[in-house]
Amino acid sequence: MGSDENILEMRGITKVFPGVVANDNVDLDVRYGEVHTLLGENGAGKSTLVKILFGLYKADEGSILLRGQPIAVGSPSEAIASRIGMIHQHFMLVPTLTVAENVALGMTSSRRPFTDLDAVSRRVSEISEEHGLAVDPSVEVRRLAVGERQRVEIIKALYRDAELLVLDEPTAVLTPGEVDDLFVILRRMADAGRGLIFISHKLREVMSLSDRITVLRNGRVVGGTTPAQTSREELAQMMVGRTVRLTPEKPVLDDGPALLSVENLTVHGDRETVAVDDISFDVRSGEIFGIAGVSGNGQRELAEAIAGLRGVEPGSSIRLDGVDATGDDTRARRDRGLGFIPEERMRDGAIAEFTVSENLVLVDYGSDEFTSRGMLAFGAIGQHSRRLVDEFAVKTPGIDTPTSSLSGGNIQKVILARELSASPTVLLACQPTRGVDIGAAEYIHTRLIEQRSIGTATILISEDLDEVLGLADRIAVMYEGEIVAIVPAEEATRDKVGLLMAGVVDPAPQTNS
Amino acid sequence: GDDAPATGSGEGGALRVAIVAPSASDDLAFSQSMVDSVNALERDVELSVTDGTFIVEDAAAAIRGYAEDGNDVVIAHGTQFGGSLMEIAPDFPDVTFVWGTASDTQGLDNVFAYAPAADEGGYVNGSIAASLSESGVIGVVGPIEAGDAVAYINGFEAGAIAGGASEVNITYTGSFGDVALAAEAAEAHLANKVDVLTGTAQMVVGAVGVAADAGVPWFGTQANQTSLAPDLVVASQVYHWEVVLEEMLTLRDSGVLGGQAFEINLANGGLVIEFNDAFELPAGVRDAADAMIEGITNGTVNTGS
Amino acid sequence: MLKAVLGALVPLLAAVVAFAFGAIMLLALGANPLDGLNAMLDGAFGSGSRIAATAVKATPLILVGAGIAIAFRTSVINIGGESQIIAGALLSTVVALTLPDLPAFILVPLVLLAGATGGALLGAIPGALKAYASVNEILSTIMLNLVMVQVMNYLLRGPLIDPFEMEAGTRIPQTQRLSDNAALPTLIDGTRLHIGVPVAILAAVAAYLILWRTPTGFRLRAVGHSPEAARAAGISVKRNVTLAMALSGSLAGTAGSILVFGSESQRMVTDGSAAGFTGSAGFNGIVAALFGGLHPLWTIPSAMLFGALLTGATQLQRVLQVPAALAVALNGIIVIFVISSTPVRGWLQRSLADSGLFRRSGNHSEAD
Amino acid sequence: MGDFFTLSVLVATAASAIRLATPYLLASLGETIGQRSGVLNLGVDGVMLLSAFFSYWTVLETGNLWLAVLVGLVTGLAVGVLYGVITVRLSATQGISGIGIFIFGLGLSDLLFRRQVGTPKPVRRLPNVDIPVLSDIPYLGEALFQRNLLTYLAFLLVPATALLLSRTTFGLNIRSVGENPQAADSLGVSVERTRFIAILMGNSMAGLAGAALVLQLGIFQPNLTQGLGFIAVALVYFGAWRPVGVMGGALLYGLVNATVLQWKALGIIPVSGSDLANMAPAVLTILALIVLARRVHAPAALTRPFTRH
Ligand SMILES: Nc1ncnc2c1ncn2[C@@H]1O[C@H](COP(=O)(O)OP(=O)(O)OP(=O)(O)O)[C@@H](O)[C@H]1O
Ligand SMILES: Nc1ncnc2c1ncn2[C@@H]1O[C@H](COP(=O)(O)OP(=O)(O)OP(=O)(O)O)[C@@H](O)[C@H]1O
Ligand SMILES: [Mg+2]
Ligand SMILES: [Mg+2]
Repeated sequence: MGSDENILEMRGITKVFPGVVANDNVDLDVRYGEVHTLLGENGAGKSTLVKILFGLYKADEGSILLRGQPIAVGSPSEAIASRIGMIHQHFMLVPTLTVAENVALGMTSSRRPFTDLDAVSRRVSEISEEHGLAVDPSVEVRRLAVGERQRVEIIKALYRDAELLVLDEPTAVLTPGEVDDLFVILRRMADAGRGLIFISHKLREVMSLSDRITVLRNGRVVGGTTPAQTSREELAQMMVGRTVRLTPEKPVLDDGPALLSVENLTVHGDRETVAVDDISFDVRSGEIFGIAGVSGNGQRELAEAIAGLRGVEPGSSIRLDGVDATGDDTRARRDRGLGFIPEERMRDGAIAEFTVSENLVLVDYGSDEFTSRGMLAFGAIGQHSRRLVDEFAVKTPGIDTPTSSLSGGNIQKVILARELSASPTVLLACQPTRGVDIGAAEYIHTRLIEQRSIGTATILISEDLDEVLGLADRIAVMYEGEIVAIVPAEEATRDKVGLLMAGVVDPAPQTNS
Repeated sequence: GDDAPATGSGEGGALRVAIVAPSASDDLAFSQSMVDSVNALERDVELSVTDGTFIVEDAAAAIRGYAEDGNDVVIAHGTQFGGSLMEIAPDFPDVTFVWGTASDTQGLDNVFAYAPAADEGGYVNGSIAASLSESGVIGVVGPIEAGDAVAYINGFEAGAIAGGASEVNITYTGSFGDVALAAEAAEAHLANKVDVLTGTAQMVVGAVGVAADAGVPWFGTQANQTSLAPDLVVASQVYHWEVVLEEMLTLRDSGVLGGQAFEINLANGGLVIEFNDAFELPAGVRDAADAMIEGITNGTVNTGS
Repeated sequence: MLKAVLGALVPLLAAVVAFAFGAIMLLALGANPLDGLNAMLDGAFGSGSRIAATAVKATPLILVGAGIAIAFRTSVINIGGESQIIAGALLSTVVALTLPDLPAFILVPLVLLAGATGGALLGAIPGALKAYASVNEILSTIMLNLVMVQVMNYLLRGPLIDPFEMEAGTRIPQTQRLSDNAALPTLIDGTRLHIGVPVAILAAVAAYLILWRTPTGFRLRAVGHSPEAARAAGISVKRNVTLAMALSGSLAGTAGSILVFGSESQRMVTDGSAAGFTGSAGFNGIVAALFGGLHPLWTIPSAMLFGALLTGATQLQRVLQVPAALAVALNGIIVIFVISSTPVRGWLQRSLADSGLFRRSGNHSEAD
Repeated sequence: MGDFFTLSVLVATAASAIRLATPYLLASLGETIGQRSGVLNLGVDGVMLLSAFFSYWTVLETGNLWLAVLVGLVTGLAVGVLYGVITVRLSATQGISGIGIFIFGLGLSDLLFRRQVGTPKPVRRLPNVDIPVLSDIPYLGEALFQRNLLTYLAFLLVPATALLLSRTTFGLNIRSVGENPQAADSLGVSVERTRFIAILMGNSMAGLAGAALVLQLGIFQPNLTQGLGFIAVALVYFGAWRPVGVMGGALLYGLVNATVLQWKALGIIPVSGSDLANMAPAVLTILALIVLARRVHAPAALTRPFTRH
């Protein structure tokens, strides 16, 4: 638990972006030795607030006191010099540099003008060991799995001896096991007297880690509490301003025909290694087939192979609605009824510079409905877009707004709207609610269940165990490129699936649990 | 205004002459030869120059512009301008257009054509070069195989062979402008036993430098290139267009605005071999050269073209 | 309000500063700057025929610029305008040499089409190399420019040379005068304003329509903004990259045929360099396109501006007897200043906003 | 017709290749540094023209070659300041500002030459300097170790640049701002400063390239470079943003050019095939890249201005 002394006080912070008041007179204080959580919907202003603290944005109004002294943080280097560390929502790593180089970046070297990577590597190893953050300092970051990158980010902050550490959605990309490990580390750091600001959309985590919680809505502080005084349901209500159903309800359906059949699928990864190793499974109409697993175990490659974005090895077969689609490209598979929600929404799912409307027709702009005499039919496209924006409750100033100015959750809704409006027979949904606030996540879950009810075969690839457990009819667990088990929903528990994800396939304890 | 005054003389009755030239007017080569020649005219001339118009369409615009501006004589100093001139000249019947290098006026009666018998000086240069070469191998650096460059180089080759050279190695670099390439072309010659060099067009300034550093004699053409290598330029064939320009202007004075083709050559003094006195020619070589010039002048020596 | 004033004022100011530089250079050369400005304006707009000359000069820039916009919108950097112009010119020349007797109403469209085809073929090469062999297009287009100069020299000095040039021994690298049936008809007597000008404008409009009104353009822009997202949506990145370069090249190629058949000499002629034929339109077109914000329609006035600068420069040199290089330097300065002015404008607006002067109004206008 | 495969001719060809490669190499290395920091400079040719002119003018007026080299470098530096202000401070579009610099340099160098010099006048060329011992190696010594100091400098700058990029703190900063400026910024690396300095370094090297070109020739002419700077930019792509690769490209380019010239001189290439032979360097460069099929990726932030808000 924290002391009573504040390491940080932010007073009356206001920040306006064109058209948006991102922070409106926000107060926040953080004590030594506490984990202080910021909670709020997508776009509530959490990231903006901590970016101001870190010198990335300049507040329009307000003041900051660090260790009781007023400071003006003009740039990240000033923040770092004041022993503020930050782990950003989007990793701030240079993929082409090694771990050690990423850590050394911006630090003065003992061997100027040369870098001193040996010394950095040694220190990195020490920190790794001390905090249980295993990572090889000589590896290029682009070769690391997401969880490992996260560790590099933490090491970077520890290396700089940060006393006030900000973590902006650090768990969004982690597996349950990794989250547990991270929390042990974070707790230990807090206990050692550091102040931590933690941002997350996952209420289970917030409840387990936080000492205090501040909730933001529309840029304003709407309340403060502690885990002991509140519940997940109450927190959800504070954030969203209405009641939120946290566990989705889904009707019982009869088995339908297999709409997607994957047989003996073998796929190579980027480095010519086998990423997916001879996998077979069927997904039936009206079924949500969950694929759980620690990131980096072949889920991404599996999804890309199904979507036609990655070549498969000879002998593999993918059938869509009974027809062999192994040789088809993405367009042809989509024309056969495949819908695809990619994992990396900003890279693969939507085009930031395109308008909302353009993104809504990104896959069927050329259909008869949206063209007339070879030209795009803007009337029809506009009508369609407005309908989807309404139907999917996308928060946007208009359909001609550039998609980049939408919040993550709303971009995800745009993608979802696009893919569902094409009435897919098979829907491939990868990490559909990653980084999305609970309100939006609830909505996305509802839509996926609706889709299930009308007979779509859905593959849900997710690292969020709650999500998989809540939605899937059957859960396949991937480990090192293989499906180690397919567990029916009624037999699946957090522990059981968690163990499988860790590669523990021993059938004896499995049947026992 | 754009209704062009027919013919108008400049202030004080000066003749208004304009030159449109493809390279820089002080390029020590083709363009400069014409500017120098007009300046050498023994007449009161008001001269305008548009140079660096290697783009034919730009040259055409300048030619037309000068005609519109009321110049008396517009010199289109580039064979490649001919195509456009055929369109422009008929629009300005009172203006005399002078076009070269070209061997005929394409039937237009307000166009005079001019050409150098560049092979003549080439032949003289070549024969002197042969007598200076110990290896018997002589190098030539040219731009592209066209215009008076071809005439000069062919004449040079014939003269050198006639003078006893065993080989004349010719490199066309493919560019009028690439000085570095011309320099390396000269270096390539030097690596292959060449001990006398010549070249033509404005990019040879690079090759002259190479010759100078290697102590190899150089022969120039178009303009006097002695300033480029005061110790090693043996002789330059210099174009004195004024000889034929004077004739054209006299015809114009008498009301003939064009329709004739002229040639400058050693005989009419339009081509002059200018020797560099600082380069000491072995005894007899200079005399032999003078004799050859004499021979070409009176027709007893055939340059082979 | 202040914003709008700034928006117009800053680029204007930049242009004024650029011209001030030009004036200083003119003074250094001993010429009166006012005479200089006068000569340039007179040269570019002084009469109907000069305005026509300006439009004609702008024509290849419009075409190349519109093509550049298509390529750049697809995230392909086309520096190969020069080679595509040459390819278009060569192919259309061959057509006119082969079929000289076709009537004008067939031959004129045919040579323009041949130009477009030649340019498209040459554009498709670096496009396909990028798409299928990962060869960077900046490298390949720069190199192809060098290659096409030599192809042009070879053809104009060998197979395509005017037989008369061989006879006379002058061997100027040029074709014979091409069929008059292929000559672009002039629109206004006594000027050089030929049909190539409206063709270029229509092509720019077509480029605009393709980019923003057709499924093809949708695909191109999608690939340009995010190849990953385009791919995931089922749009072939490779095919569209190649297509963008082919379209871009076809416009440049059309410019090539217009340079031949809209010229007074009615033939293809060079001094052995690319610029000797193209007048560097392949590069100036990039400037025009970027100046026009990579928007095909804005490329039209932008190209006109540069056309005016180019024709004005000829007059400047003729009247004031200052080296043509002055105009070139001036062009460079204008590009530098005006392009810098856009960020200056944004920066001024931002610092005004930071100073609080702007915020209220900015907010309300957005909210209202 | 002579024989190409005699040692003396091969030595001369190699020497010629190295001479031709020197300006390319200097300019390309500079451009490599700039591009690794995320800044594309299409204005290299303009920088080279200006620095070539000022170097030339310096020798013409003072006769001092080393002063001329310095002037070339400083000219590059000065244009670098201009380019840095435009692209980094003002975040202007790099492609077009580079072309602006090119056109400006082309025009201004021409103008200054016409005004200050006029008729081309030859000046002293860079003398060749024999490297003790090494220059005595038969043939090899003559080809490689009897060159001018700027050539030696150019080749020394290859490992130096490689070292700068891979082993120094500043190189680390350059690479990071060229790949992910946000990340660099978040660690207190000034993207603006890093890019600005990279631009200054790159342009200084382009300045040296201009000086090398003109001082190897001993004469200036308008548009002396004939587009050399653009090829230098292309060679950066050829070399996959690595100094050694860039050197390979520059040498390949120089060697093919030198060989073509040598073959022309020897009559191996007939005059009629001259034009087709002239395209050899460009064709081979493209072919080499296709064959090597290097799927290297450009610095991710290349041409992207950085703003933090
Ligand atoms: N650089 C920017 N320019 C303009 N608007 C911005 C910028 N950054 C954030 N915003 C806007 O400010 C608001 C707050 O955004 P912020 O990123 O702080 O939200 P958040 O609470 O972190 O959301 P999330 O949960 O999605 O991460 C949003 O409306 C967002 O669109
Ligand atoms: N749902 C759809 N959305 C978009 N285009 C579709 C659709 N269905 C069919 N098409 C057609 O498919 C074509 C696009 O696919 P195809 O691969 O055949 O053509 P392409 O022009 O090569 O385009 P691409 O760049 O997508 O490969 C378009 O012409 C379009 O009319
Ligand atoms: Mg956030
Ligand atoms: Mg978020």
